[in-house]
Amino acid sequence: MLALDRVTVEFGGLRALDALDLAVGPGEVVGLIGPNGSGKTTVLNAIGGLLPLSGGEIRWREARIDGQPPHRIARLGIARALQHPRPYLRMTVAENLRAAWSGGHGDWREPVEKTLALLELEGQRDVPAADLGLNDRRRLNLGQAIVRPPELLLLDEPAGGLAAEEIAAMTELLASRVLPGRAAIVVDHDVEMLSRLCTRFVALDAGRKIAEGTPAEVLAAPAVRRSLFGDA
Amino acid sequence: MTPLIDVVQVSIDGVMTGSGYALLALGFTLMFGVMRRLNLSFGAALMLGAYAAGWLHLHAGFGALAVAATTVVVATLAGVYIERLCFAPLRGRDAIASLVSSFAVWMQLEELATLMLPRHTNAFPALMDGDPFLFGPFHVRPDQIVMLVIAVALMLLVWLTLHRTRAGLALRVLADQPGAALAVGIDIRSTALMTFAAASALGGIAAFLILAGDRQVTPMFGMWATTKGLIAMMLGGLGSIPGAVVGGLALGLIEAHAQWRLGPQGRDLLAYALLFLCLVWRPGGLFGQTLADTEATARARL
Amino acid sequence: MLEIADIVTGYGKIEALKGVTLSAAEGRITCLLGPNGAGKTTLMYSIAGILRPRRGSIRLKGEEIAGRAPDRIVASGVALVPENRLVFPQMSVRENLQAGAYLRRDTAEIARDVEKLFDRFPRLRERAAQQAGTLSGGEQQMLAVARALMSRPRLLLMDEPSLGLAPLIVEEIFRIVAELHRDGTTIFLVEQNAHMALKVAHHFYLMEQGKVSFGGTPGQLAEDEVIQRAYLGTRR
Amino acid sequence: MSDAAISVLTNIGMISFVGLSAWVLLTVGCVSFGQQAFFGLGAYAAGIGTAVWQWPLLLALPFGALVGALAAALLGAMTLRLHGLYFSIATFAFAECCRIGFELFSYRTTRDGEPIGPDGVEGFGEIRAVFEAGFTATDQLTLVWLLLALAVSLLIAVERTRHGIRARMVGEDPVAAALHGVDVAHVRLAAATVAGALAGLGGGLYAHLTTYIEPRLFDAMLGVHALAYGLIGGLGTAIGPVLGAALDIGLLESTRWFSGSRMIVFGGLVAVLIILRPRGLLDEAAVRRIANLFHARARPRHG
Repeated sequence: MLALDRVTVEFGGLRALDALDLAVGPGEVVGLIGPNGSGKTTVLNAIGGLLPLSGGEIRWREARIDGQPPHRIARLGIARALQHPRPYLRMTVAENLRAAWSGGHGDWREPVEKTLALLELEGQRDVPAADLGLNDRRRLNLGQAIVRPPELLLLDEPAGGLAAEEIAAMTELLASRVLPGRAAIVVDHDVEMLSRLCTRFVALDAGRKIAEGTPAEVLAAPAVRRSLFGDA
Repeated sequence: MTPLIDVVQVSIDGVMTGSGYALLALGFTLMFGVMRRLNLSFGAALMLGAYAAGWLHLHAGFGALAVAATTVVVATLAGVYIERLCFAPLRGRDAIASLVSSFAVWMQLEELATLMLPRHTNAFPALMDGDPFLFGPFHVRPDQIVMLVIAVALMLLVWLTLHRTRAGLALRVLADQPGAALAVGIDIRSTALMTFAAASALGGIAAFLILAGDRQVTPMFGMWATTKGLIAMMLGGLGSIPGAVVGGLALGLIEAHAQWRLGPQGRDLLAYALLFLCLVWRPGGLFGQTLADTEATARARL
Repeated sequence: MLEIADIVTGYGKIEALKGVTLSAAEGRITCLLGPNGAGKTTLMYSIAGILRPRRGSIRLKGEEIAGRAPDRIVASGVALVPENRLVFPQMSVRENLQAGAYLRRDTAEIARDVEKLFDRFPRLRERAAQQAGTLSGGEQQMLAVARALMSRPRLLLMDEPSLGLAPLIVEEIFRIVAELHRDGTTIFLVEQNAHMALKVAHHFYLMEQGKVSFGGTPGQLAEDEVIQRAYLGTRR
Repeated sequence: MSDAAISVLTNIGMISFVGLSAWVLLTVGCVSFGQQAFFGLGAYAAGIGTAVWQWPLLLALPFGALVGALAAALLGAMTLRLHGLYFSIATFAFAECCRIGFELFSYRTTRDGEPIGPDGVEGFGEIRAVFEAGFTATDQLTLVWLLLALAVSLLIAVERTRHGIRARMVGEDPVAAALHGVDVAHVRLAAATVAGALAGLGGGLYAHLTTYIEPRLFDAMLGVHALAYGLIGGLGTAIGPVLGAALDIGLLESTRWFSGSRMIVFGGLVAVLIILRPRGLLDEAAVRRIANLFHARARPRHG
């Protein structure tokens, strides 16, 4: 469904991604792991069209999408939730969801209500997003990505900065309600959460793929342990 | 005179004017380098200084030197006021907020100046009188030479201050990597204030030299100084010291030739058109860098 | 040397540190381990005064420094080697070192310290006149450490010195950390690389979601268990 | 109403158009210092329409708006992708080019034995279509405020549609908006075009109600005022810039309280409001509170 073929991204001399190959099939949930600065977020930025590639290509359902502006890619059904939730702070929770329903084209009421219910944000419907705490912002951020059900979901640290019980709730929500039947790439440092969500892991280091396989395989790989924890 | 002689004479005049533009651009670029923000009130601060000096010239008979000192002191105070009102409280907010705020303060300073001297043209003391020097077929006014010499001396002084003093180090460090500047113990508040004061003092000297050459000051001066400094800086590159000098001289030359061929309106039109094209095609100018980061890269693709 | 009690730091409505308490003993290497996003850098910025804690206390040799401006904190003897190094890219290596001594006024001593650091880091001497932005990642990390040392700190804060560096370079950086300790520098180190950090640390803490979840000596917990708890989770 | 009051109100109405124009761009996150250019272009175009080409007013006013819209679309296509600071300075440079262009623009013909048409720095007088049509001062006031009310209500109506939501998305966070499928460049260009049309329409009114225009009316000061009206009055609703204009022209310019120091007060007001109330008096939160007040009255609570 999605295929990255030798994708290279450079920022001012620094090679953030180096000839990366990555494929995501229908219904497959891929976890991207790697140390800080290894290029995980860059992968999502490149797919989402926020960064230009300096080499390689990205294909979605056999058609090339690299070089397309972000809004086109979004309209293909590829939804991106950013690492740092940035809701529209001057809008309420419900307005934020309506906005993410591509500005309210078509009948937005039903999907907005469904998403509010799914995220248990009904009580905060009319609260301005600026007044939300981190847990609610993370939920709203996720809600904005799924209010118009995407075919491919790109999640960047969906539980970043949350407390243990909030992470558990988020993991449960993703595992039981959001991810089933949908292709996704999830980036997180929380390997435990990723192991529950993902069918396959890809480990990055310095922009290169150093391992790929089931979560257990990848976590046991010496190269991965070395890059993540400095194992000798 | 043959056309070639005209071309050279016009170019000489252009360089002389350009040295004044370079000083204005230098002031702008110092402030931009440290704050990553534009101070549109810069010209108005200089105008207030010139008007205060002009008032003392008119009512207290201040001579050229006292007028120069007054211009510099009042311009510096105005610069400090601008920093405190438009920049210090808005640190951490979008750069545009300070831009708009400084434009609003421009109105204040300009009106304050015209309350002091309500007439449209006001006398300003000449730096010196005397016949033009002749170099073969070319002539140069003595005050123009003084301006050029002072301008070059000030540029050297700025360079030395930046590279040889502690205050200069603070300024360069802050311009280079604001994040780490805090880690080595730079106090942003006082460095920013100091930069604004220094830039305004520098601008005050430039304003005095330019107005002493014109022997008059009008309410147009604030706008004039802001736009000339801005255009010269944009031509040379935001935040670049050599860029400011080259941009100022280039603008002086271009304007002198445009005025000669196209008249005063043609000159101004060309200057603004140049600024516009500069921004649309090469926002970083000749020497500067464009404002760029991941977020900016993303925005450019929308 | 450093005693932190119950500090809370946040951005807007969001709290990144939810009451952190820890300490770093004089002449020792103390490490803070934890995954990305746990709040390690926020803690470093709070100690250095770049972020202002909402409450809690940070004492340096008994002296309260929480809430002071960053330049006052550098003046009281704390130097930060920031995450991502953040050298001054357009300035030369030598100028970077001089910038590190910004708050000092003893010019002759500063020149002597620059020479001493060049002796310690010969690679920096070779590149003394080169623009810092053109150095390799490892060289930039050395420069950032040397720059911090130029303020003659009582306490050196290092924020993920191994970030983005090749394994051999990481080893070199940790060799430097061990040397600095031998010279008597007190070091508080934030790391993701648990293996290297545990090799040099005398005392370490684990941080998760803005809170310290464990504190002890490297012998108290096997490395695998540290990794399990810090990165792989304990919530199975 | 006294003649003076009518004249002040008419003036507020006309100048509100250029404030509204800057406001439209502010809502999509673009700070333009150059909307006075489109006000000027509209004024010249509509003035030429009636005075030189002898068009009826009802054709000339839309023509002014059209010229403003086209010029704004052209400028927008060139500048809207620039980084914020660069965009602001570029619009300023463009507007100054236009002002000097007006100084150089001469288009004179003879009508009833008298020369008529723009004459460079001398300006453009005798734009008398409104007077020849027999409009009284009250009629003029009504015309201006009817058109203004129409424009403001249209903008308020659009706010609730998907176009309005998209504009707000782009204004708040263009990157997030693009990730939610909004074509940011398209939204901004549309906003710039609408803004140009509003300024052009206001300019046409201004030319006809004052009968005389000259290049220096359309200088940077008008642009800054236009921008400031939205920032003072509030970015949360299209009524904001009208409120801003009313405060400035109605309170500062037309009363004697601040005579001689109007700009000092106004400039200070803007600078202080930017610090204390970044989105003006009628910001989104204020608008929401007012709306809730009305809702509460219209629908008494159950139980």
